[in-house]
Amino acid sequence: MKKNYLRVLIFMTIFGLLFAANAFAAPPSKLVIGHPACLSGKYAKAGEQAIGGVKACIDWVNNVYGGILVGGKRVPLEYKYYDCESKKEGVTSLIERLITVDKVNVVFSAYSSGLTLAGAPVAERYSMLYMDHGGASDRIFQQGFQYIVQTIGPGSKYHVGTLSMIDHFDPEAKKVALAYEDSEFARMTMGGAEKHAKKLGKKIVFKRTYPKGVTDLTPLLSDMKARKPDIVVGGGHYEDGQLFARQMSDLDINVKALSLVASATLPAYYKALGGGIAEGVMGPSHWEYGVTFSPDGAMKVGLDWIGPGQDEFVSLFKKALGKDMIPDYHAAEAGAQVLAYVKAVENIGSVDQFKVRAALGKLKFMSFYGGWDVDDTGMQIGHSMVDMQWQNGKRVIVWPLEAATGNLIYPKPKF
Amino acid sequence: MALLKLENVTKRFGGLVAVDKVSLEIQPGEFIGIVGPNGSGKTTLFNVINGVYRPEEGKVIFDGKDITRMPAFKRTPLGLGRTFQIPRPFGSASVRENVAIGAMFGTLADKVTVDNALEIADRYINMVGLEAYRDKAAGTLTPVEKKLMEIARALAMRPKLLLMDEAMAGMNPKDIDGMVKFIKRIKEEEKIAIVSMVEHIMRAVAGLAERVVVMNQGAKLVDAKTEEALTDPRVVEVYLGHPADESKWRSDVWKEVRNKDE
Amino acid sequence: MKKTLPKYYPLIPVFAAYLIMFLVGFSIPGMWQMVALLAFYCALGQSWNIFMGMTGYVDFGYVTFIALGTYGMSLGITYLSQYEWLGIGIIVIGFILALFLASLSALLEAFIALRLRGAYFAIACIGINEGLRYLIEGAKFWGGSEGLIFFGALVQALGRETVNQLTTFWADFSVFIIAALAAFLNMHYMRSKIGYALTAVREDEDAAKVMGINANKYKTIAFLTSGWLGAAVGAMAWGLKLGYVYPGDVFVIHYTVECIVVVLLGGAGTLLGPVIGGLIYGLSKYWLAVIMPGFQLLIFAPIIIIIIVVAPEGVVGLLKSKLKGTKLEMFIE
Amino acid sequence: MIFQLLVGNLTHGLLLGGVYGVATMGLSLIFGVINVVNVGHGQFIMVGAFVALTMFTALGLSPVIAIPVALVLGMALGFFFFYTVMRRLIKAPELTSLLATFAMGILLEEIAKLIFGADFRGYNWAVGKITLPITTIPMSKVYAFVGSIVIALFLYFWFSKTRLGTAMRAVIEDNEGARVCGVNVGWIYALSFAIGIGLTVMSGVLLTMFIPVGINPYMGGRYTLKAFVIAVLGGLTSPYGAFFAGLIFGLIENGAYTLFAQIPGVAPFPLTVSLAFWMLFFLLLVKPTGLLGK
Repeated sequence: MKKNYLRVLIFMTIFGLLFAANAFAAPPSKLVIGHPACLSGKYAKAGEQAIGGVKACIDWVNNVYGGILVGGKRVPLEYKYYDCESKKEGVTSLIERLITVDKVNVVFSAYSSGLTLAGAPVAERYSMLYMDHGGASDRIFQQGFQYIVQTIGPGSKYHVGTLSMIDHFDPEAKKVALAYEDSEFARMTMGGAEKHAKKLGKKIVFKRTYPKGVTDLTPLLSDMKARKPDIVVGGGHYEDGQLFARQMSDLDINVKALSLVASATLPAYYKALGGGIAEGVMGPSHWEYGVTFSPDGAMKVGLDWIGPGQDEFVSLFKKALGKDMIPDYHAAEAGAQVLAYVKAVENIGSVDQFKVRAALGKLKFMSFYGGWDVDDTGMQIGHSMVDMQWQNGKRVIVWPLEAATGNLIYPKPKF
Repeated sequence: MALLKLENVTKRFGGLVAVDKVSLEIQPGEFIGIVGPNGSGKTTLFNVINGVYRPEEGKVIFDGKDITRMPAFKRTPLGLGRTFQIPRPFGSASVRENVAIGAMFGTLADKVTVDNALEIADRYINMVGLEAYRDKAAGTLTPVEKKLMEIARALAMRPKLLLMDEAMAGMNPKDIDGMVKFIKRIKEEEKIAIVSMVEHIMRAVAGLAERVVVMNQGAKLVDAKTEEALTDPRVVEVYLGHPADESKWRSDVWKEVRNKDE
Repeated sequence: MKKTLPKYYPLIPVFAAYLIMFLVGFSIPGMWQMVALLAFYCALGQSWNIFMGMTGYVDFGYVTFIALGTYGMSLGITYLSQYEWLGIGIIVIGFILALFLASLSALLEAFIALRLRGAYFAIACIGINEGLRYLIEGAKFWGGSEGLIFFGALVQALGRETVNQLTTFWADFSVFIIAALAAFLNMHYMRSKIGYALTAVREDEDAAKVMGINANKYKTIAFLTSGWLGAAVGAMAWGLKLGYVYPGDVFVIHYTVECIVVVLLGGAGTLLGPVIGGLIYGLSKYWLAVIMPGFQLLIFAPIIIIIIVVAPEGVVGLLKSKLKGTKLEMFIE
Repeated sequence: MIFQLLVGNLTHGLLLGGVYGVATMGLSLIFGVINVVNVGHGQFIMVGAFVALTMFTALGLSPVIAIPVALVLGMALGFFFFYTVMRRLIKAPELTSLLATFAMGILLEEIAKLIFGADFRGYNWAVGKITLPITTIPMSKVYAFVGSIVIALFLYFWFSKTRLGTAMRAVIEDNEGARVCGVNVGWIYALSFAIGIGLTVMSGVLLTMFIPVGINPYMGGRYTLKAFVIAVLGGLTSPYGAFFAGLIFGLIENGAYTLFAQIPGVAPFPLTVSLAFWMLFFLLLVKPTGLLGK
């Protein structure tokens, strides 16, 4: 009994103060997005992109769109972010600060599945809407979290389109090799790819993972070479993707198609490897510069449209970071997440966490990022991926056909 | 019954025989001097007695117990205390803590609490006259003070047998005299057997020891009453050269001491 | 002039610091996770320091204990949450499992420590840490590289409300308890024969053996204690609090370095040191993350170097020499 | 087929091993002379990688030219860190030196991030490939290996034939003795630290000749751990030992994968890494003087 009393006391103190602040406040004069971002540490690269994407879309909402319509008036969005150093201790304490001190209205997760999971219990505890733009693991949504909503597509989908595409162009390419990084995200991708490949009647001739931070893939790739695959799908992060293609070239492993997650879609990839190696390499992506989603397209499929067009987003992104950098899909996901929040709040005219979460559950819309829709657990199901291929130093979208900006080069040119 | 009994103890290092079939008996309360030139196997013998080394052959029997294969730390509580030729204080700890460590893990290990040990330590610190340095870090003492502290630490173990390794090396004649008196006093007050090992300072041994064991090249050369041993011709031959020329070997000692101090 | 320092006085400032931290976190909204972060660093520093301060060994693989503690808790919850009648007992079992795994690893490390010293010991411990991590990933036990995600299982077993409180209050609260316990044990050891014995061993192991000190026994005691406390922190602050574990996220040498930074900032081998160090480190880390996101490490690295060069004895070391001879001396250890 | 695979992988392993060897010699030299484990070792390798990258991409110079440049830059860094930090830590407990070198590593990482950004970069030094019946080997790897051998031989002669080299070896063997024999130990400390760092930075160039991609400020950490394993295999204080241990490690790393891959139900890659660390652990226990030690 005494224990219960103490519990009540704790609740009273923490929640009482919070609740008091919320209940008696006038209609909000601004809405704040909180973000324990990864500015340093191992996810610094993706973190910078995400911040740029969020800033770009907030800029658009405030200055082009005119603010969020809530309680009968338009209020601006604000962005509050800290650096979690890509570490789990940082995430928990910073999220609490964002919720209680900065009184944010929504928390964006940190990059990666692990850090997203680390923050989830705190967000749940404060019944705070927690939007995930960087944790692609399906398992996050099997834990019964009530306030989490995903924008990034689940990891299992990444290579599904790729395999369908190759099957479409060359049904005779049967032998598939899977070689992924041993990370939560890449394993999800591998699982999805394996399932889909079997469904398409392909033969898995090679299936291996390699640890994070690997410096030499030669033994794995030699083994793979011996199995003579037609199609190679794999990857996981940035540097291993570069290493993968480089060492395939070193070992003269020529295949009909090579698709790598994460790294292959980035401009740095082509720069690092050079045309001789990167040419023809493909990568699945949530979003790529060149994807043409438009208000007209949205109307055709019967979805609402919100947000900047693609070129507008890119210029806002450059402005936000003050660098001449092309945004990648990390930026697009984070930006689209801002738009989803705006849409959900406007749909119900309230900022109440629970109601907004419910509204997000029902929300379906389209933006420069593409479709957006989540299932009951909060997992993203409305977004489909595109596949890009390096052609003469340019990223060309080759799949799905309706979004394609060029033709697939198949088979891939020899190294 | 003998307190310590060595039976044909042999210790080899590779091909070198450091201790060669030494047998020795020490009675409770006896004072024995072990003398011998550098490299005659004295320190090795000490190390065999208190367990730093295991002998290849022979037996070490202490207080009726065969301790030949027993690790060093188990021998100490049985009543074996020891000081080192070059003092080995626990430098960062205070003098008081150093001596208390002796009390804590000596023969009284099972009975003494930390507080008791500190009290015992105070008593022996007073006995060796280091009261003024009680709370000073042991590492900061002078060499002579360190020697005294080591003796206090060894006494605080309440040993039945105290092995003193070159207790007087590095001291000036005045300090040596003081030390001789002091050791005599210990022997009477504490009623323990003492084995003192010296390389040169015969006079000191002569004044203290009842019996002298002279070692040479690892083997026991002479084991006799002090008077007899010092005049034994074999001893004179291997060790002293001229028994009367004490002043000469004294000056040799000083040279060595100065080298060490520098 | 007999001056016996009252034995446990130095614990007073330590406990006072923890109490203040706790009260601040408890009563000021929004501060709880921050003080939890501070307590985490203090507890780690304190636990690591028992090991290092008393034996002089630098355990660079200390994070192994924290990681194994996390795994103990995670395994307990993952595999036992299906037995409803166990209720909150799964956490107790998880905790015991954490201590058990840590004991195994502590005994292994103690075994090395009896043979290796200095850098060799440090590297061997890194070897165990990395070896274990990749063994879990390679041999695919304990969930392999997929780790264990058990927040859902916990919710199912204990209900949402209880889990909310467990993960965001009780897990952190227990870190406070562990930190205080670590301080008490450290003090207790320092003032008991264990402390004297380990001082002797640290200064001159061979001489200590001749003094009758069973060096191996006392080292093992210190290792086990330090390992248990580390595992307890891991079980609570990483296991229960976060609800998931990946091998690549817990067997991270960087956390050992954080322990070292905390201890060295405060003063190695002292009782109050880890608390002061943990506060300085945690607070500055937190505020730098808030004020200048992205530049913490660039600021931290030179500061660490300067401290090592200028004041290797840490804050408490400086404080001790400042207070020498005053009445406050007896409170600082 | 397995045999062919094994031989092919061992060939690659041998080539990589040479580079690993040079990448570890600096660590061993520093530990041998000033008894400090350089925990920031990998970050110095990273510096070398950036030297090669910058020279290739900005100036169009081949990495072969970057090798001496990296050596000079590394030695300068070494002298700088020695006289500002390490000099004061030589007699300090290892706790402080471990942390100091770690902090140096972080500092280098963050400075590199400021200058180059966090992008993963690479360069493409295309000098052809040779195709053997068992495997294909790019010439850049062969050059890196030859470069390693040359550096190792050069060091060997330097240690055994020159006055300074002999003095340095004397300090490794017996610090006090060397001091008594009139060796200026303070200068030897500084010089060995500088050469150690110089070698390490230089090995960064060789490594990029081998693997010219994935260059970024945080790439160093993983090489630190590898270097530890190799240094222990080589006996920790011996630079030659480290070189041969590097060769052995390269062979084991590549060979073990091929063998583990035959076991069903396990992940061979992490097991290979794991094996390396357990090897380190047992070797330290059983034979701390290293595989080639006395």
